[in-house]
Parts: sequence; structure tokens; C-alpha cells
Amino acid sequence: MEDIFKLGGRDFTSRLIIGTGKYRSYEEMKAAHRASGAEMVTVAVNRVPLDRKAESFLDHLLPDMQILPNTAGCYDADHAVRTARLAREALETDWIKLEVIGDKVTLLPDNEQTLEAARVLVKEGFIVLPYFSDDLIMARKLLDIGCAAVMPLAAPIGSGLGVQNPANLRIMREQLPDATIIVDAGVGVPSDAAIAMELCADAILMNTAIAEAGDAALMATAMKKAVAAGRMVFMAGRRPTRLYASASSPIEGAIK
Amino acid sequence: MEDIFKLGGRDFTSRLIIGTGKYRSYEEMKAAHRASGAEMVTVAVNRVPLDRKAESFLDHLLPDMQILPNTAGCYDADHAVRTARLAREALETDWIKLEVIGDKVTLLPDNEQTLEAARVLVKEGFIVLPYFSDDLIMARKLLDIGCAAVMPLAAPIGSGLGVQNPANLRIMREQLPDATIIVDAGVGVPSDAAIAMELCADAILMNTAIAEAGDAALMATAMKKAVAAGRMVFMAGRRPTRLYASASSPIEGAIK
Amino acid sequence: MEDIFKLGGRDFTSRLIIGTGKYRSYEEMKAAHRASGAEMVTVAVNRVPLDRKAESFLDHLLPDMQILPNTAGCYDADHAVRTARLAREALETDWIKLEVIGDKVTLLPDNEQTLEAARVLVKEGFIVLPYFSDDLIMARKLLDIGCAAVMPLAAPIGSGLGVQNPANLRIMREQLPDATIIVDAGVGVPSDAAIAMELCADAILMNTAIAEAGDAALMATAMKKAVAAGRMVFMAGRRPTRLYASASSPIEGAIK
Amino acid sequence: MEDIFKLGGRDFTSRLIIGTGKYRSYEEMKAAHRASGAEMVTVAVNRVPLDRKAESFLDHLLPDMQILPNTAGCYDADHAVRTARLAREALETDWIKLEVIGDKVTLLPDNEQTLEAARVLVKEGFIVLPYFSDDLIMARKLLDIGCAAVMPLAAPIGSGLGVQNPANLRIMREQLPDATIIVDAGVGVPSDAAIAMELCADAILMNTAIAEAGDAALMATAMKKAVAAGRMVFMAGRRPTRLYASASSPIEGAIK
Amino acid sequence: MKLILNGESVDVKEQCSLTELLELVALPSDRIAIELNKCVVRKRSWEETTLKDGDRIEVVHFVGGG
Amino acid sequence: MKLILNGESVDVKEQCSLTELLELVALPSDRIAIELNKCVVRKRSWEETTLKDGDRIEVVHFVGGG
Amino acid sequence: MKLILNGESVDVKEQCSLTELLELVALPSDRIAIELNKCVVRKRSWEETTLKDGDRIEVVHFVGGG
Amino acid sequence: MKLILNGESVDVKEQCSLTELLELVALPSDRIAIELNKCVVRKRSWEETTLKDGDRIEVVHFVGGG
Repeated sequence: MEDIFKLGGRDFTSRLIIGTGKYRSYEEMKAAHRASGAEMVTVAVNRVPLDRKAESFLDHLLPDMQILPNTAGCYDADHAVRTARLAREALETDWIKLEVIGDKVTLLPDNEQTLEAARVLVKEGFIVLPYFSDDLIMARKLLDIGCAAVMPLAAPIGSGLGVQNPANLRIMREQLPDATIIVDAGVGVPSDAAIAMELCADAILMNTAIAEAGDAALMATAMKKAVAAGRMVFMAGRRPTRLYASASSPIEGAIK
Repeated sequence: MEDIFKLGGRDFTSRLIIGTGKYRSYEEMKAAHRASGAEMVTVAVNRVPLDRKAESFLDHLLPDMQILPNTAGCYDADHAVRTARLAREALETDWIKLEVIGDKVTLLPDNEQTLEAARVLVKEGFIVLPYFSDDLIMARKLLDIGCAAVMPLAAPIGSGLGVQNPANLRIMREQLPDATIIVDAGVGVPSDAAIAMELCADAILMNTAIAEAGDAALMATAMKKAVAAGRMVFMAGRRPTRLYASASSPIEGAIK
Repeated sequence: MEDIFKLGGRDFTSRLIIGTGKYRSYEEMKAAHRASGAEMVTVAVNRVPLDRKAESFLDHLLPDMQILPNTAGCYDADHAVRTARLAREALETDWIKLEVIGDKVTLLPDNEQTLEAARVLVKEGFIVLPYFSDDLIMARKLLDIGCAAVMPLAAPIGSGLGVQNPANLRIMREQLPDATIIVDAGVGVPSDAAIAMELCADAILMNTAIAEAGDAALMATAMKKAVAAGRMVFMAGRRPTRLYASASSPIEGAIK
Repeated sequence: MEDIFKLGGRDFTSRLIIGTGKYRSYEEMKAAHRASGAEMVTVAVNRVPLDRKAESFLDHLLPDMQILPNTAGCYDADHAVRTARLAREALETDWIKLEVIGDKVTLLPDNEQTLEAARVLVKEGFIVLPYFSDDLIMARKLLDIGCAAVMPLAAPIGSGLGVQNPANLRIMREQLPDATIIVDAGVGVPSDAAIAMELCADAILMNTAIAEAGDAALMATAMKKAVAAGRMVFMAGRRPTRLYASASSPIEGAIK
Repeated sequence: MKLILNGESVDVKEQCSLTELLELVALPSDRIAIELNKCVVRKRSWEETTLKDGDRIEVVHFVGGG
Repeated sequence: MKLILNGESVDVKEQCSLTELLELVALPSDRIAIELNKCVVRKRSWEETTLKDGDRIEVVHFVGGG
Repeated sequence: MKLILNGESVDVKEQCSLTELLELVALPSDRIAIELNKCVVRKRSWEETTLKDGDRIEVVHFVGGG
Repeated sequence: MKLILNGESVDVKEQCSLTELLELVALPSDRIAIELNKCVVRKRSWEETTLKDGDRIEVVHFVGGG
């Protein structure tokens, strides 16, 4: 069955977006990217080091990958906006993963600054994908000002704890039925990804769980399968749970 | 990578075992079986109805499927043993899913009677796969008397609640590193299956979650992917979780 | 042992703050308030009805109760500020539970508007206790501008789901060791209250769980005990959990 | 309100039964026992050491405490029965906490051997309180043969993990409405005790959580409160939870 | 002249003061607060506060809440 | 004579064999199994197995199960 | 003669009674219980119970437990 | 004159253009972006952009991130 994921005017077939950080080698990263089936990867914008020869990181990305630059490392709207503009200039892309964090220790998002930056960037024609905490009211504001999607966190970046507040995600989905919701950050294992998709997220963005797995490519395959599996529940329709048993085999008709 | 699942002297490539009950039609069942990639299906032993023409159920199973008859509907060791013998006679198979339940309402296993029946059946050369509650000590006894695997429940049959006691499964895996552990009953969605496999189950047996899904074949595909994904975590090696963040993008080097 | 809860320049001995809404009768409310041991109650500010004689609600509160008016029903900073000023004028109190919600369905807080209102109210000398979502970064901002405490929700108002995101509370506590954290909204049963206190909340504010219990006064007693019990864990120091057993009785020395 | 806990023909007012192991000193144990309000304590039966002067442990128990000897350290029915007989001879009590474990590492119960021992001890007139895994079918058998109560574990002895399988406890309570269910082992903090009681356990038996707390007496007080609080939910009647909010303050009537 | 009192339109005579308004609509004067065109009017000023046509008045009291 | 077949009482002529019984009640003989007084009777012995009054027979086949 | 007391071998004179054994090894006689070859010996019978070579005796008391 | 390039002070001759600056510090000119005093300078303008003493320049490229 055809199941297109529409985002920023583009059609994707994969609902897994993955990062490019923390890999042990470019080879491992490339293998993981290939295995993941992802069509979009995030990259960070960083000062060119003056002291040493900067090797060109972008050459190690698979061709045809949609590049999604992020504003990681920014602590206020102004820096995030400037970083987004630089990214656009260098890559000639309007896509931006907007990330404004509150502190170095938790990397938790500063929703207020994120909203402020989003207002500016949307006006400037960016396709804004904001990372933020799983807050329905903030999600609505981000969508109202024109963000292409909202990207609530599942858990702190790199924690691998999985969806910490399923109720928030469920409420967000039910209250924003037409929104594109991408769960970003905190996924640790495939079941976490499946749970997020079963809660009707439209896609998932992850980095650490794959990059720091013992075998990154194998974990990427696992995540690809889990995301697809979770998505299928949305399409197939799950049966409700019950506390009590429901026999699979006939209760009557056994020998006496 | 080659990942063989050895059970009862046979090599399987699929770690998903599925049931044949509750499907709305044979076509739907066949489609789901095909989609699941399963190589073994469970069937129930039942009295031939005298009043009407009994259609031959077995004709609707895919060829080459390993048939695993169960002793569903038995409330004591004696009935289970007799049922197993009848199944063996009719199908010329030594495989048996041993199921002795305690009552009609919960369908929870009677571990004590299950153990007693297992003792007899193992002596008679059956490949015994006992469904039982997630009890390490009982698991050890079942293995000591020669069961080919142990099949702890995740939750009540048909409840779809998923793994209710992860600690028990983890302990069982760690204490019985060489045992074949098949999680049987209670899986509701792909994430449940992934979780069970991430807890290092060797395989999963399910029926209701697939048979009663809105689209059984699609759910079967989802379960196939989830089981594979969970298995890969075991092979790929997950990174440990932490409460605090771990940056995916460089913390330093952002513009100032 | 003396365990004082300092808030807004006052010393409290009770760490349970309770509401006055939804009771079936004033008698039941009074009995519940008495049983709870609470020293502070929340009240709502509402238009005087023109059509009928307004009975004086405040007469039904126990004397010596610190009254904490709230700004429930406000959807933006401006209305919340005006409501707070009216409350201060009528009660001659500087205490205000600041509540700015995002919508009628979820009653989830609008953190951004809450922060804006808090800025104004703190400047005007109010003792501001803001209800907000469990967001560390927002908590820090609310404290930085001078709120007397932060009141993260456990779950949606009146849901009774209990602490939905323990990780967020734990992080908030660890990152804001000196802050006064009051868990507000979503507690359903005593164990929820105990969990919040074990996560080192300084106090808990609740209404529905008590007011809508079958026996409000008895539930109030239960909540009082649970809050105290959870608090004691913080003072007594809990032993860490482990997956494996640790014998309570000697392993050796049994008869052979 | 009067709330009597009837067990073994005795009336108790406390629903907390506590252990005597692992305390740092007799003084600390006595203080904890006093603080807990418990009316029954467990003790272990052990070989008298030949090498040294055995101090009389029993002298350190509060008078009027019902002493409940256990069969800890027994790995089969026979040893448990012999140990119970010795306890009865020495203490002239018919009370026995029956504990037959499967191994030294997990201390998980051997349900099968426990049942066998219980059969013998009930016939000999003991008041048998069996520790076993949270298995409904086994619970029914233990009650059918005449055990005074069943004592399912919450989690492994001394793990402090709390109730690992709430569904099992809920099912046990609903299916055995007249049974006396005492949750034994695995409670770590007051909220764990409250949860068990909210699941309608009749009482709770614990040792490690109190004995190994930083301040045993204070933790004992906390546990006493939590057990009472959880019990009150059963008596007060909790309101059901919901995913969505339910306003505590009027939605209408705010100023415009 | 016309006033908007708690969202409802009320007719009162010219030169009506806040105190008179309260009496007119038989509202309690105790433990309530009044806002005139979005600004609180302290109790001591109710007497001398004369209302103009179109004034928006909010009179609030307290009810059960959480 | 009377037999109990799958819990129901059936009348058959004396000297009836298992094979005849199956025909009589029009049961399929394929992929089924038969128990006579709680003991399985191998297929090859159905022919020569003559039933006695009061015999309890269970004839089972397979149905969907989990 | 040799006895096994709480798992350890002890030498005692012939005709030794349980009571004498307790004194010999200086065990308290209060709130303990004794098993002789897996059977409990009631306290009142300790005196008259004479031990034989190879007897297995368990003497237990109470300690802290959960 | 002195410039602040990526937070570090660099000495360059008067009238230095952005393009010259890149050559001077041997930076790649491909897939990078430049900000001069907090405003992006389009690539086509690097040549004609002459720097003044005290200018703050940020030159960024891309690295792995999530």
C-alpha cells in the first residue's frame, strides 16, 4: 500500500529521519544511513576551525538525502535565526530544524525562544521544524504561525528513555488531527520508536540510538522496521486491550 | 547476517509463531500467515461435530507450515496428555503446545498441572512447548524435565496488554541463558513484541493481535517487522539509557 | 521532628494544599478540609450573578485557612492579571495561584502567557504561584523573575492520572535544588501524591481527587497521610532498588 | 471508622506486618517496630551456633507483638515442614509464614513445593501464610487447601521495585473477592505500599525497605501512613481517571 | 444611561455611583471587588465614582475552585 | 447397543467396528484421531476394533486456535 | 559416641540425654527447639531421650528475618 | 587592522575583502557561509565586501549533528 509522508511540500516514503552525529566513522555512518532507509538527515552548523584543515563532512552523506540543518547549540532566538540564515546561504535550502535549548546539561528546549525564532524564520520563508517539549498549547502556537510540523521530544536528547509522557502525545494527536507531528529526541530502542508511531506520530527523528549502538547499521535496520511496524498499527487498526482473557482456541469442544 | 532460530531440532528463520483462531475468513487468515513470514502455526484439537459436515480446516494452512497443535481447553494434566496423543496420531507430529488452564475466565495457566503433563509427554517423545506463567522456578523445572522451550505469558491470553512484568522476563533470561524462551500470549501491538524481543526472548507466539486487527495481513507484517527489530537490538547491542542528555550535535562551535 | 514548609514568607506544617471546587455540599467540603490538615485552600474569582442572590461562599471556609485565589478561566496574561488584582482587592491578600490555560478541553497551561502575567504580578508585589507544564526551562524563568514557587502539573487537571513524567520532575528537582516545587493538578490517588513527594516535590495541590471521592473526608485523610509518607522518604533516605533479591532472613543456618 | 483486619482468628488494627532482619541495631529495630504500628513481626528459624554464646533475639521484640516465624532458607517442602514444626515447638504458636524458595540468587518462591508443604501444615493445624509468586491459579489452590491467606510477592525479596504486575493483583482480587491477600516482599517506598493497598490487598508484609532506610523509624512511620492511605481508597471510593481534563474551577463566569 | 455589568446591559439613571449601582442590582458589597473599564476601583472610592454611559463594570466574588 | 460418541449417545448395531461407526455418522476419516475409552486407537486398527456397549469414543479433528 | 549436632560432629559419652547434650555444648534451653533424626522432640521429653551413636540433632532458635 | 574571525582575533592588511580573508586563513570557500557583523553576506558579494577594523566575521560549515 502507498503511504506517503508529506512534509514541506515534499513526498517522503520513509518516516524515519536520522542524524549524523556521534558515529565512530564515516563508513559506519554511511552504512547506517543506507540501512535506515531514511531520506532526510540532520546536520549541525559549526564554525570552521581556523587551526586545522576542515575536511568536507557533507561529502560523506548519501546523494539524494534531503539535508536538514539544525540550530543546535543556540540558547536564544537571535542566534538560532542567524544560524538558520547561514545554513540557508551555504546549502541553498529552506529546511531548518529549529533548536533553541535552555541549558547545556539537559539540552531541554526553550519553548518561548523557539516560538520567537519560529515567527521570524517562517516569515523569511523557511520550512521550520521546531524541536520543543511535548506541550499541546505550544504546539498549537507553532502551527498557527506556520511551522511545517512540530517536533516534540520523547525524552531528553540522547537519553534513550523513550516516550516519557504518552498521555501528552495522545492528547496532542487527538487535538491536532491535521498537524504533522514528528517525535524528536529520546528514542532508545525500536520499541520506543514503535510506541511513538503507535501513538500516531507521523515520523521520528533520532540520532544517538543508532550512532552509538554496537552495530549502527543493524540498529538502523531495526529502527526502520520498528517505525514501519508502528505506522502500520495506525493503518491496520489495533483491537482494544482488556484486563481479562479472550480465548484464541475454542473453549468448548475439548475432549472430556 | 544469518540468524537461525533452533527449536525442536528444526531450524527456523522466523521468530514469530502465529495462531489460526478468530480470523474472519480463511482468505484473511492465509493472507496474514503469508505476510507474517511465520514458519509455524498453532492449531486446536477439537471434537468433530456430529451434526454437520466438518470442513477440513487444515486445507487452509499454507504448505510447509510447521503445525503446532495445542491442548487448549484442558483443565488438568490427564486431558492435556490425552489431547496431545490424539494430535500426534492425527498429524503424525511430535510437536505440542502444552496448555493447561486454571479457569475459563482468565485462561491463566495451571503451572502445577502443566509440569505434570510435561513430565509424561517428554517421556513419550513429544517436543513439548509449555505455556505457563512467567515464573523462573517453574521455567527451570520445565527445562530440567526436558521441555524444548518455555513459553511464559506476557499477559492474559487475548488481553493485548503486552509484557506486564519485564523484570520477570529479564531475570528469566539472565538466569537461564541457554534456554529457549518464547513469549506466548498477551501481545497487543508491535511495540509489545519488540519489547519482548528486546528483553531477549527467542521468539514470540501470538494470535489475537493479528487475527482481530482491522487489517490482519497488515498487522501481521507489522508484527514481523517488530519481532525482527527487537531481535536486532539483542544482536546490535543497545547503548544504556541515562536520565540526562547527551548532545548529538557539538556543544561548542556555535556562532556567538 | 520539625519539618516546616516555608512559602511566601509563611511557615506551614502541612504540605497539602487543597481546592474548594466540586464538593457535593459545604458540609462535605468542610469535613474534607478539616481531615486534610491543609492550611491553605484555593478559591476561584467569578462574576457575581445578577439574576440570583449570591450566597457567601467564603463563610464556609475554615477560619485560619490561608486563602489562595486562582485565575482559573483566563486565557491570556491580561485577563489573569486583572483577575489577580480583583482578588487582591477583595481579599486583601497578595497570594495568587496564577493559571492561564490554553483551551477549554484540556485546560493545559499556556506557559508563555503565564510567564508574561507572572512578570507583571511579581512587579506588583504578588506572591505568585504559577501552574504550568512540567518544563524545567520555563520553571527556571518563572523563578528568575521572582515567583515564590513553581507548580508543574502531574497530569491534566481533574484527570487523576498521577505523575505522567517522573523524569521531568526528577530533573527539575535536581537542577533547581533550592526551588519550591509544588505539584499541582492530576493527582488521583494517595500513591500518586506519595510518588510526587518521593520525587522530592515540596508540596502538592489537589482538588478533584478529594472532592469527587465517594467519601471526601476519608480521601482527604488518605491524601494527608500519603503526602506525609512521601515527604518522609526524602527525610529518611530510601535504599536503592535492585533487580535481584536481597535476603531478609539469613541464607545460611537453616536446618539440613 | 472501625476497620478490623481479621487473620487466623485474630483481629488486627494494623495492616502492616514487618520483619526483624537487617537492622543495624536492636534499638533501631525496636524504634521502627514501635513507629510502624505493626502488631505482627516475622522471625527466622536458625541453627543455634555452637561456637559462640547465642544472645536471645526474642527479648528485643516488643511485648504483645504476634510473632510470625518463617521458613526462610528452605528449598523443599520437607525442610519447610520440619522448620515449621520446630518453630511451633519453640514458640508454642500455630502461625507460620511458609517460604520455600527456588534458588539463592533470586529467592523466588517454588510454588509447587510451597503448595505441597502447605497441604501438610494445614492438616497439622498450622495457620499457614504462604509466600508465593503472584499467580491466581496457585492462589486458589492454596486457599482451597485451607491457607489462612495468600501472600503474593510484589517483586523479588529486598529488590524494592514495588508492584511489578498490577494486572495480576487486580485479577487476583477480583477473582478471589473473599480471600485475604497480603502483598509480601518487594515494596521499596511508601507509594509502593499505597499502590498495593489501592489494588485492594488486605495487608502488606515488608522488611528491607524499613530496615535498610537511612532512618528506619521514620520510614516505618511513612509506611504505616501509606498503608493506611491506600486502604482508605478502598473504603472511600476513588473517582475513575480520564485522559482529559475536568475543571475544578468554573469554566464560565470569568471576567471578560 | 446604559452600562455593561458583568457582560450584561443595565439601564441606570445619570450620575449613578458604583455604590448606587450595587444597591440597584442588589449585590452584596462585602468581599467583592469591582473593575471599571478594566481598572480596579478600591472600595473606599466606590461612593465617589460616578459612572458614564457605556462604562464596563465587572463585579466579582469568590466561588469554589482548584 | 449404546455408545458415547463425543459426549453424545448413539445407537449402533452389535459388532460395529470403528470404521463402520465413522461411516455411520458420516465422519471424515482423514486427519482425525480416535480415542476409545481414553486410549488412542491407531488408524490401522480402526477396522479390527469392534466396539462394546457403553464404549466411550472421542473423535477429534483440528480447528483454528492460538 | 559421635553425634551430628547442627551439622557438626560432636563426641559425647554413651547414654547421653538431650538435656545433657545441651549442657555439654552450653546451649540455652529456653525458646529453642530440638529435632532428633528429623523428628521434633517435645521439651518435656528431652530428659528421658537418650542418644545413640550417629544420631542427627538440630537445635534451633530465632533470629531476625523477613 | 584587527578582525574577530570565529571568535579569534586576526590581523589583516587594510582594504582586505572577504575573499582575501578566506585565502589568508586558508579556509575552503565551498559550502560554507559567512556572517559579517551578524548579517549574512551572500557568496557573490564576498569579492566586493571590504572589511573594516573591528569587524566580526563568522564562517561556518557543516558537521555531524542530530
